[in-house]
Amino acid sequence: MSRQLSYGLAINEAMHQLMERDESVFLTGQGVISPWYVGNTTQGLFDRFGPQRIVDTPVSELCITGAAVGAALAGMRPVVIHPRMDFMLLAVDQVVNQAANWHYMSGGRTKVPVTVRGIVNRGGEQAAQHSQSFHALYAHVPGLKVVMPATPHDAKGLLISAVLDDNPVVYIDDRWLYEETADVPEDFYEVELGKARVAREGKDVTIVATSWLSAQALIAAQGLADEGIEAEVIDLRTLKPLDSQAILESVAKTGRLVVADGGWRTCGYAAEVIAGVATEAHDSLRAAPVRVTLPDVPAPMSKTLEAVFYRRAEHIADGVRAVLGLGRAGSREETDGFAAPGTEVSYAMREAVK
Amino acid sequence: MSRQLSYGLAINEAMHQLMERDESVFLTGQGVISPWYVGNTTQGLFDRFGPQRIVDTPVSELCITGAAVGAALAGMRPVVIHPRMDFMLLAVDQVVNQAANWHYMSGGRTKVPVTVRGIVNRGGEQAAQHSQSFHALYAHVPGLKVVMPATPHDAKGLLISAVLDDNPVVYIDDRWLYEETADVPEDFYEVELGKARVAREGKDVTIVATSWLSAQALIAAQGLADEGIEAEVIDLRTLKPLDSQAILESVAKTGRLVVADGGWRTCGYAAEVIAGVATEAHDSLRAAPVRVTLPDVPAPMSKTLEAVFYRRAEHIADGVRAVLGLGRAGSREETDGFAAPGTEVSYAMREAVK
Amino acid sequence: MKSSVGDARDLPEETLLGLYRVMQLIRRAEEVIADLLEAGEIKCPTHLYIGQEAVAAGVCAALRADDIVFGTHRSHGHYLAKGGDLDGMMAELLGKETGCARGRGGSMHLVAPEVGILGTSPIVAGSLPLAVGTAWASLLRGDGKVSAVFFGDGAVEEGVYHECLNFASLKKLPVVFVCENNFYSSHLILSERQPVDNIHETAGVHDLPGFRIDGNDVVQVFDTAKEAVDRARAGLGPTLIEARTYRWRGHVGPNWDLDKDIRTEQEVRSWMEKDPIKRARESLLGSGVSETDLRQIDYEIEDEITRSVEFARSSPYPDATALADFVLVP
Amino acid sequence: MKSSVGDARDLPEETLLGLYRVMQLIRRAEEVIADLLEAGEIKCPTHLYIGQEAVAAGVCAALRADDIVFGTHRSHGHYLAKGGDLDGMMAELLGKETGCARGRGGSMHLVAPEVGILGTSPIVAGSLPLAVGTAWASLLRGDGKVSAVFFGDGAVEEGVYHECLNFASLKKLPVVFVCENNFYSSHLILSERQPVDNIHETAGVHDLPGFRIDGNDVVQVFDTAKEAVDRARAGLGPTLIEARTYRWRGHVGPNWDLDKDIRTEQEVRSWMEKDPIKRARESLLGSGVSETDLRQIDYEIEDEITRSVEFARSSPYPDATALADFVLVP
Ligand SMILES: Cc1ncc(C[n+]2csc(CCOP(=O)(O)OP(=O)(O)O)c2C)c(N)n1
Ligand SMILES: Cc1ncc(C[n+]2csc(CCOP(=O)(O)OP(=O)(O)O)c2C)c(N)n1
Ligand SMILES: [Mg+2]
Ligand SMILES: [Mg+2]
Repeated sequence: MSRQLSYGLAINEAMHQLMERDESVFLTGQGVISPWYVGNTTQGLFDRFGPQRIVDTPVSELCITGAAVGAALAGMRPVVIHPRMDFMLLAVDQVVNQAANWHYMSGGRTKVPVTVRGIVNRGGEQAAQHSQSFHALYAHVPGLKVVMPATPHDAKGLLISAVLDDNPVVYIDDRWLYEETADVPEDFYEVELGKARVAREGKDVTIVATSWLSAQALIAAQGLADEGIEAEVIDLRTLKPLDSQAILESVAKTGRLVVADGGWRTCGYAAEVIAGVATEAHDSLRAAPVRVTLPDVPAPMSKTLEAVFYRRAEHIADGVRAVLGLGRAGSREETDGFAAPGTEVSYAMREAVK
Repeated sequence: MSRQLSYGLAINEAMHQLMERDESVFLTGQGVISPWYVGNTTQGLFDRFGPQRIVDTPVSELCITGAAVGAALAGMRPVVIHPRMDFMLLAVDQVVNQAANWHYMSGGRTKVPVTVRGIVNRGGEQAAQHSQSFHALYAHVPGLKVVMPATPHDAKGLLISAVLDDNPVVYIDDRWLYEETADVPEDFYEVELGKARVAREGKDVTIVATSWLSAQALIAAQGLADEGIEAEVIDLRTLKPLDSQAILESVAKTGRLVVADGGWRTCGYAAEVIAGVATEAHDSLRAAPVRVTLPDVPAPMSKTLEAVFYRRAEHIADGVRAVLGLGRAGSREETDGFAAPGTEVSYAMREAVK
Repeated sequence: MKSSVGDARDLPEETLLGLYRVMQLIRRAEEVIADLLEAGEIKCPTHLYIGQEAVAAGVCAALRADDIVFGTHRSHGHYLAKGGDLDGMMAELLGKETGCARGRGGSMHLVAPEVGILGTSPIVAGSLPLAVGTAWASLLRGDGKVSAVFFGDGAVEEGVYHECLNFASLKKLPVVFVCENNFYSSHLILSERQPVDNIHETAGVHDLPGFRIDGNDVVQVFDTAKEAVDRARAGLGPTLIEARTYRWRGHVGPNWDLDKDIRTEQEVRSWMEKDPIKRARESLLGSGVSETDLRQIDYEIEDEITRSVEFARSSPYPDATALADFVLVP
Repeated sequence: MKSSVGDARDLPEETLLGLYRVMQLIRRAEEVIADLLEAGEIKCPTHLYIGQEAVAAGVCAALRADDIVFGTHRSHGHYLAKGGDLDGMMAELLGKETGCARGRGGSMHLVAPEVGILGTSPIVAGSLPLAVGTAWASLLRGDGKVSAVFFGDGAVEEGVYHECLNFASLKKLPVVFVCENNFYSSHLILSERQPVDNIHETAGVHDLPGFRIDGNDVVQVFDTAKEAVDRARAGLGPTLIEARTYRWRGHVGPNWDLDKDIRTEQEVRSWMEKDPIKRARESLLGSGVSETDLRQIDYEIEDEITRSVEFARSSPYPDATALADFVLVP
């Protein structure tokens, strides 16, 4: 268990091991033989498995994704990569209308074991069309599973589980995590879909986080420990099906909830977690939960705007202080994002309850 | 004010009045000259305004929607119809990547006054690919406004406001409402975007509802009144920007919240409303809020399955009883939808808090 | 347009008889379905194929039992021609648990994996990529299967159509693209949607063969499909077939769309004169098959249909408690 | 391929001088941008156009000031050729408030409505429908404007490309589709993505004229574009131009993509020999323009660029408190 591997190479190792074990696995999508398009996550695959099983493609997201769905219907286990989730919108019909529904609307007589891998690639002044994360969209759709690994260990194990699962799985990895390095077993292992990970135990507050913000939540929790606050950090790993039990157990203990998610605020994944807890465990909540999300603003370009757009450990820590009633004035605004035109939730809501 | 008009014809009248007043308005999309495709909502337009301004199209959602966006960039005010929201998924790139972002990423130097009208057309054993409502998807995206009129009055007024607004607006109407008939002023009027409507006042519980379920909520409220329960019904009308003030004021009064929305449960619009109230008005809530939504299941075909799939007045009434602690055993499960594979929120959550 | 092979000169008599049988089954089943629609017994959106039977019959006769087929919103014909079970289809249209999709899909989602029908979808052009994908799977596995996908003249207006032709051609995938050009997409005639009537020519720019054929001539359809299927199976890649035909009934439901200022009665009549079944029947009679033999076939078909309707009617509806079955594979 | 008009026989000298000036401005501005990228002063994803200058210059010279242009991720050339302000572009690349998109867009989102540049988008093929839409607006208003949209050889693989050609042709919209075929989409050469190298032929199936031209011959580009623009303005509908050219630098950033086993140095060198600017320069010298005159132009360009970099550097960044400006029009 002491082998260290980066997140990017953990994805890569999962692909190598899947493909060597199972002839029905193949890899397609734009950039699978590119030196830069998908980081190091596909390195060595083409040389090892050849042009039949590692298929770079024309710029035709809808056809290629649908073809992967079709191949899955025929019994293969394709993995189709979208080097940015932004481009994957062109394939949304095949994911949402077709892949998600096919098993249901055939009365269970067909199945679609496809893995659609969408990469979140943002920051670096890439601006509005090269920064987006649409995990909430896919989590909304019945018939899909959605995973977002936060660690090298889970990047490997969840990819293996996704490919071996008989359902369409949207696997979302984040370029900001590619260099994260940690213990990754060398063997072929699965991480169960639908099981969250308690990344840190604590009694004062529950931080539920997704993907890169799970790592940031741990950093926040360490800092908060110095202030005497013991935060429990739950890294969701799977967004759908959601491990609500893990969340509720934790909230039952702490009574306080902060949800940190890298998507936009309105109708984002954080809303789902808070709504779930509010409807199912209202009585456990000792204070208003807080969401730490992107503001409802397209990704900006300039670094001065990026600096205030993305959420990090400090915003999570502010959120925790706020939920514990320790916030300085204004901290709540920050952690909640703010009311961009188009939401105005937080300001207006605060006004109204004054 | 005593002229009666159906919802479908109210939409139609809005188009007539917009087009006669403003040369920059034109109408496109599949079915705009069809006798059946879009109900009666486009009748008479072709004869009156001709083939230049009423343009039926090839089956090319992405190009046509993008062309409407382009025409808007050039200063027109196009309305582009998608006769089903299911098909509109093929155009999601132009709505989400392009229309929503263009104003922002040009630093405000361009604007996109396009109206994208998506019709919800479900029931009648149409099954999974001809039944979906993706309003939560669009509400998630900054740069878009989203409206869902529930009455003939608002169907007309919101369409006029949408077309006159300088932003891209997703206008979603529901075929189940087309025959609803009520007072519709004959003059040209707007309904302000971002303002909810208190459809009924009440002190015991707040029902926040969207579109067709707003009408159902009123029916439920009438029935509940006989049981001595006075429900306040808020018809959201605009989903984005959300009129959170209206919601919070009502919840501050009633302390109890039921949200009824015709989308799926997980990451649906109901989650946003509940999360907003939970984070901003936790202390006003005297009981766990309840969401009345579709279960996380694709739309089925057979009538026996449709009968238990869609939510109606009775489910809202059950939700109200539950939030008031009057629920018979099991009613909660029904109003909450239930944990379909892929969510398992409610069961698991209930387990965990036992 | 390929030279006509409307006379069955190269075709064994059994084959043409088989084609006749399939076409007649489709026609009669759909006429009964039209009645059930009018009676309100069938409620789901139902798109009738009457008039186009030769395309499904001809193409599917050129396929092996284990070859794969995808269809559209208008796929009763494809389902039956590929060997889908009539009972399962009738029950599906009535929304019964015994339906081919267990009452979850209806007319627009017919499925019969046991005979290679992996499904049909009413998202226009939505199943083209799926067929490209099953063909891709066949290439990877070397299983020798061919995939065929049926679609309409409207589907070529979806960009994904070209994406599919490009990719299939690039990778030489064993897939046959069958465009049934019935000149209408819903209420719109072709000329209101495409600048020229040249669908078969779209193949050329993607470097695959494209044939324009008389879709009401079942033998020509069969011959062309055979050539395409052989090519695909031999590893030579995809083929496009544009079969020109006509749907007699309206776009959806049992009506004729004659009251709606969309098309003329004269146009409908002229196509009814080109009835593919009548032509096959005449050809068979001409080649010595007796009227009695054909009547026998017709009689069997009536019987089969009657029994299927009975089966469908007497089958149970899905149990409401099973709503969430099949959302995910457990 | 159209017959070469590489000699400027029909072109007034001022026009060719103007084309030279624009190409040289693009070239030198981008070389400076490459330096700024290497120095880390520009951080946003930046796709250099060096080698393709003749296409932007030739097409935009055929357009009126109020005609409309859309571009891609690789649009510095389009922006400058259409008359976009250099200061605004440099400042945008540095993420400054004075940038043409106020530091909200960066290199991939150049915009200059005052000269008809309604925007550029790095969603491959994403701006094609937009140009179809602005052309549609022109048709409806009768404003006589023509829209031109630049895109790469990768964009024709997006289905929406065909949707756009079909619709523009059907409605005879005043739009010019300019495909800059530089033979690569990111790391993939054309032959790995398309079965044949025949982009100009895709026009034919949609019933519009398609020209294949030497994209490194600015006069040929100008002539062809002029013909297309005239056609469009006369109400005769769209034209497709496939301009064959080459980008010298790598797909993104200042490098050459030579270390990456994607293309050979020899290939790059052979295209550098076909340098469009050198060709224009030689043609001008041959027609009697003096070396001194050209040097004077070059000098002015250097000066303009130096001042723009200075302007960009000394400009302020957007204020962090303004993050949510421009999400919605108030
Ligand atoms: C993506 C999509 N857009 C629009 C529709 C609406 N629609 C249903 S059937 C149909 C006509 C399609 O015409 P064609 O492909 O020629 O098939 P036909 O009905 O003639 O068999 C249309 C446009 C749809 N189902 N899917
Ligand atoms: C929809 C979409 N898919 C994929 C990409 C990734 N991508 C960025 S540039 C590019 C290459 C496009 O090639 P081409 O159109 O030939 O333009 P060039 O870069 O050669 O100018 C690709 C595939 C994208 N930006 N958008
Ligand atoms: Mg048709
Ligand atoms: Mg290129």
